[in-house]
Amino acid sequence: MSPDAPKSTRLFFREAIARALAEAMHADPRVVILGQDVGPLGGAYREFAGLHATFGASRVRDMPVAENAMVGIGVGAAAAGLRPLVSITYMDFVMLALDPLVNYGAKLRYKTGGQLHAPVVVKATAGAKGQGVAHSQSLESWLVGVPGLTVVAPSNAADAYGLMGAALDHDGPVVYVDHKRLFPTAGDVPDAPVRVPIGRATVRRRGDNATIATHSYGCRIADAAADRLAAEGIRCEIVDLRTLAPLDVATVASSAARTGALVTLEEGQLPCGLGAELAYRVREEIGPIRVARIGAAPAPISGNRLLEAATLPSVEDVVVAVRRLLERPATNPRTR
Amino acid sequence: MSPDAPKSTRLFFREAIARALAEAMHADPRVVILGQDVGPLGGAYREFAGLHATFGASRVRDMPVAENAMVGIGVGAAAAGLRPLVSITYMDFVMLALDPLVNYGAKLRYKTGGQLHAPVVVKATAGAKGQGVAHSQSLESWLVGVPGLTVVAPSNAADAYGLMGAALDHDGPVVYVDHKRLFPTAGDVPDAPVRVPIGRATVRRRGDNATIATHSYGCRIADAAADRLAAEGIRCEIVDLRTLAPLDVATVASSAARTGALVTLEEGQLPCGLGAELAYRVREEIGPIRVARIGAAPAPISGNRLLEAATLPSVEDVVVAVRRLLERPATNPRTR
Amino acid sequence: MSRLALLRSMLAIRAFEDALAVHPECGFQLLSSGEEALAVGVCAALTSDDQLLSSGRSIGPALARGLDPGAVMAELLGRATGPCKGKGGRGHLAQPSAGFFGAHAVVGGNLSIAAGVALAMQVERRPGIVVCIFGDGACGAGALHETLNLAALWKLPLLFACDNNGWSISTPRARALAPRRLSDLATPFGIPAVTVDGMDVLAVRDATQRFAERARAGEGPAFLEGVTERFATHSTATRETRSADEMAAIRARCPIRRLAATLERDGELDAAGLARLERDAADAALRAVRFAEASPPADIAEIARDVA
Amino acid sequence: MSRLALLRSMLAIRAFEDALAVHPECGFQLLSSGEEALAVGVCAALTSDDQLLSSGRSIGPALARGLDPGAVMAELLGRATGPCKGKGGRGHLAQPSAGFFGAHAVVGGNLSIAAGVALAMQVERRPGIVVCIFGDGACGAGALHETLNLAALWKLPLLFACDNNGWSISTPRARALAPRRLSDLATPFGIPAVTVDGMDVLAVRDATQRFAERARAGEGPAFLEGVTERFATHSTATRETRSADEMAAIRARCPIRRLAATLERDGELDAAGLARLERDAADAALRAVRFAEASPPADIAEIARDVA
Ligand SMILES: Cc1ncc(C[n+]2csc(CCOP(=O)(O)OP(=O)(O)O)c2C)c(N)n1
Ligand SMILES: Cc1ncc(C[n+]2csc(CCOP(=O)(O)OP(=O)(O)O)c2C)c(N)n1
Ligand SMILES: [Mg+2]
Ligand SMILES: [Mg+2]
Repeated sequence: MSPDAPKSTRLFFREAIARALAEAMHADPRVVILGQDVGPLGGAYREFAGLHATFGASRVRDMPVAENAMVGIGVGAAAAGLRPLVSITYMDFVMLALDPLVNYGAKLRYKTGGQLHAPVVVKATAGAKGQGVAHSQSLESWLVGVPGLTVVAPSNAADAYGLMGAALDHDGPVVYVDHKRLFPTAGDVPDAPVRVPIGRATVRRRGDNATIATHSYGCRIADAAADRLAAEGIRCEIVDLRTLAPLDVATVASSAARTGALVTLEEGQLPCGLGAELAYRVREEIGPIRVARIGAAPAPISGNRLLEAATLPSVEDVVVAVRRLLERPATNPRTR
Repeated sequence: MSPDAPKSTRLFFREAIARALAEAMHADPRVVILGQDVGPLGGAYREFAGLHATFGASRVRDMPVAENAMVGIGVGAAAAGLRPLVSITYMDFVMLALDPLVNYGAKLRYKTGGQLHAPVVVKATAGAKGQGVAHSQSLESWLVGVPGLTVVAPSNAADAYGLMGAALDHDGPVVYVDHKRLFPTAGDVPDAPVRVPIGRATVRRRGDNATIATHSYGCRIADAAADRLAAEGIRCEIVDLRTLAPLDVATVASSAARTGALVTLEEGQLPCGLGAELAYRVREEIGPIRVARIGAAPAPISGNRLLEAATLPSVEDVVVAVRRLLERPATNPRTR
Repeated sequence: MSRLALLRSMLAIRAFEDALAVHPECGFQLLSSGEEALAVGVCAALTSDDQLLSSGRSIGPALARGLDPGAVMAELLGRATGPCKGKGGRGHLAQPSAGFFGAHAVVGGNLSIAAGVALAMQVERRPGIVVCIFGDGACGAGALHETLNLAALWKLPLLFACDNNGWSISTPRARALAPRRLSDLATPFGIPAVTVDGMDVLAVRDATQRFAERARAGEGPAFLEGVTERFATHSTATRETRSADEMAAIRARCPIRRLAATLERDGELDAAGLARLERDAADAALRAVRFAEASPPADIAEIARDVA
Repeated sequence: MSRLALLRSMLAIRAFEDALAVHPECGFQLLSSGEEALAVGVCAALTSDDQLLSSGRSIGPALARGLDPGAVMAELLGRATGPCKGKGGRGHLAQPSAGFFGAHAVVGGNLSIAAGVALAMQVERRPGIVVCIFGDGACGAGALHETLNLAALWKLPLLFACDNNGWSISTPRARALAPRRLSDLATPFGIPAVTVDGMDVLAVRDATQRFAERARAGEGPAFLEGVTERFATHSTATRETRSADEMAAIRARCPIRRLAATLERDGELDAAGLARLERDAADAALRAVRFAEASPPADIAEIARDVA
């Protein structure tokens, strides 16, 4: 590392979240945390470790199992001047809180003609890791069409830090989607209090044969697939979406225009998913292009290890999809 | 009408629903209705008129404002042997009931290895008609990706009848999406107890210049647009999706293959919407094709008459989209 | 607030709604007529530090809180001069700068929001308290339970004000709600609760005052149930399900006539005085209508503003 | 059910979980150890007409209800011979044919489902009743309120059985729930409610019996709170937040040792007899493990079966 390079520290994803929160709470007394087991336990994934000890029970509040009121209170407090983060341990249970989030929070600025707005961050953990049909869902695609909602989804420790800062700065409701399998991953996080800008995707890996557009844990799957494909001489470009609403279509489109092939990868269900949306928007930008989309098999995600693995998108799925896409001539009318 | 033609009776959409329910309740004592104001009032739109008088308070149950428990009880009763219909007056409030519907009902057959299943119909009214930001949403696209859920959406009285019968017959959870603006529309409904098969779209209007794929009230918008375009010599084919999950892609694709242009029309938001899904699936089937999608403007739907009208997709929007699409050469790489 | 001021406030609501109901652009509205005493009695105990939230039946609460009737009428009739620029309407009327944090048309949906506003006040040690007015219908919703529990645990400065008009659209309270008194719902949480005659504005005011003092002193939430009557149909678009006899009995409980009678008995008002107050209220309502009518409609460009 | 049978049932659960916890494929499980008396006492009052539902902490309830331990172990270890073919696992274990309608891992999520099952029985005039076992954690959820209200209104044959082990993961009940007794939550709805020592299997059984009789007679729902102790960490993947001292005090309340002591005092059991029962339980657990181990894993083709 050159002496002028920005300094950074290797942190676990979960530590990067805790650091962003600690800094925000030091800087702004309006930042409070509401969630189940966020207090002395420090969060189901230790992503709130140390905050209760530092900031006390008034600012780091353990809550009962009451997701509707948790988010309602967070949104209401935000509208009245605080900047709360509400932690929903499993994204599945965002369902219980969609009413305050979507029917109130997302519409507040609009319906009051700008008099009120709700700078609340709802942090929800998506992804499957052995916990069964009701603790494993990735529901991002439901949220990206809600006017007034911003949705971000970091894929690594640096973005976990930088997007959390940006989400807490944002003057409207943000859903911050993390992933069970990312918490124990480590990465270099800049020591400076940098933000990852909302609304901007980034190219994680350069390649000129195919573009893989994905987010969150999908970036790690894509990277493993790209490694395998590189051994065959296929160079994949990986675009990490980072923000899902608003989507940075331009970055995906310009990569896809260059590579001529687009594979989308998400852990959620495919129908009306992010892949469908990206394919539409990219084709709208650059015209016909070969596209394949990858997501979960159309089934609930069992906690059974074998069934879960068979349901989730895999490295192999990506490898096969890229290979098949490239076997097709670019002008082939069948873009399956 | 030839003497052999099936007999039919002109009914309002709301009457067609009531007739289907009455017949099902006569035929099967397990059919019960749960909902707010479904009893003596006969439903917010009179779609349950007469049922309480005929079948009594034990089978037509007025419920408190408790959408979560309403659907939970409906799903639980279905799993235990009844065949309930649960009425959610505004689709917006399906949000409050997604947990029992999606986390339990939709997954029940799977998670129990086939031991249990939940033949429940959740009837929800979508669409905007002057009632404001939290009573106007069309959220179909959230549901179509949920494994285990069937979603139907009639556009006219005959289908309101035929799809209700099919939904009540179905051995799993069905969301039956109707629309505020359809209840007072009238149509011929066959006197015979016919079913509209789940999973099959239908061509409502023949044309060979462009395909409009839509559902529910969108069919009426599309028809008005097709009338206007016909005056200009543009003949539109209208595909009424009728079932949204599973989608009948084949019918849309074969129409679009013939016309060479596809316009999708939905009242919900565009991102990760039905239009994106249809565009993806149709292109997957038939290769590059000109597509335009139409939906609500990206804003909450105000109860204000003027703002509501400006937010909802209009006849004019469809006319313009079809015209623009046809101005483009079929091979133009920009398929916007 | 003097008893005469309470009467004026109730008359203002009644006259405002009478004018609105006959207006050609009235559209879909939920009227508060009959239930004025609940809103007026509650607001009489509030200061400018406080915030009020309501259900979609918001006209009474908004006017009782002191919002400008012209601006409210403009909002209801979709004019750009409404506090929400005509975008919110009845169901989402709001003017937080005037202490009315707002209506929310989701039944029970404003309860946890109100608790959030109260939490913000508590955390920032601001002087205000929060009142949430909700209907009996909201008492079936789980949101009430979740919010009562958290308000009690955290001793939030929050008053739950249940406007129990006995109906959720066409469903009588007894067919929707098992508790004998709705205020009993607060008891398990250790929240002080009382049921008063919601047609008696003085009883409502006094009960609110007591609870407000506790809340201001940091002693936490309270639950006030006022038993009221809805004079109109559920909404201007809903058919009436109650019989003419029932309606006559209901209208006989008029909270305005009741307070006026008390004041007449006590010699503070006579028939002429009442007529004058009624005329004043009608004039004010007319001015509100005129203001709204003279205002431009909501700007269509607003659909692209204040979205995110 | 005799007291000896109750003891055997509790021993079976304990031994089963001891065997599971040390199994290399144990994975993510929520154990019932310490809370056996609640499940066993409740199930002692049930007949084959009845249905039991539970939270995700389902092993105690499922075994107490009489499910075959081998099949349960197979389900927990992901084998095709589990009643759900290995697709449900702990959080969604079910065998309705054996009177166990099933576990549901959403906290509070099984309450309204249970009410639906009870409604089906009521509408079809079937003889059974329904019991839903849920944790103290579920008492913060609005689903409880909504379900209590409807169960009371409709007089559903439904018993709410709250297994109050004092914790929701790391959060002590007092920091999450305001009510003094959780059974108080039923009172506003007119639902009879009682709090018993959930470590006393006889007290649980007797209370359940009384409530079950009422429900069978068509007199409607009831609420039973049993105060219990969780011996293990929240899940096999969660870290312990309680001190060693606390844990020692908790383990001293063992419901099994308590009943055994009573039986010894009454001369119905001696140390040798208890040792024999323990050995029997351990053997049965071992057989369950063997059965599961000998069973094929869930069939991957199952991901395409029973979806819709
Ligand atoms: C969650 C939800 N469900 C249903 C509705 C439809 N709805 C509008 S007003 C109303 C009745 C509410 O009754 P209550 O709370 O007593 O208020 P009131 O109308 O009597 O003032 C209902 C069911 C809604 N707005 N919100
Ligand atoms: C709706 C919901 N929110 C959060 C969770 C995560 N969760 C799983 S178990 C649990 C604790 C529940 O406590 P309790 O109901 O007392 O049951 P116990 O674990 O003590 O048996 C939580 C919060 C969940 N499963 N469901
Ligand atoms: Mg009411
Ligand atoms: Mg517990």
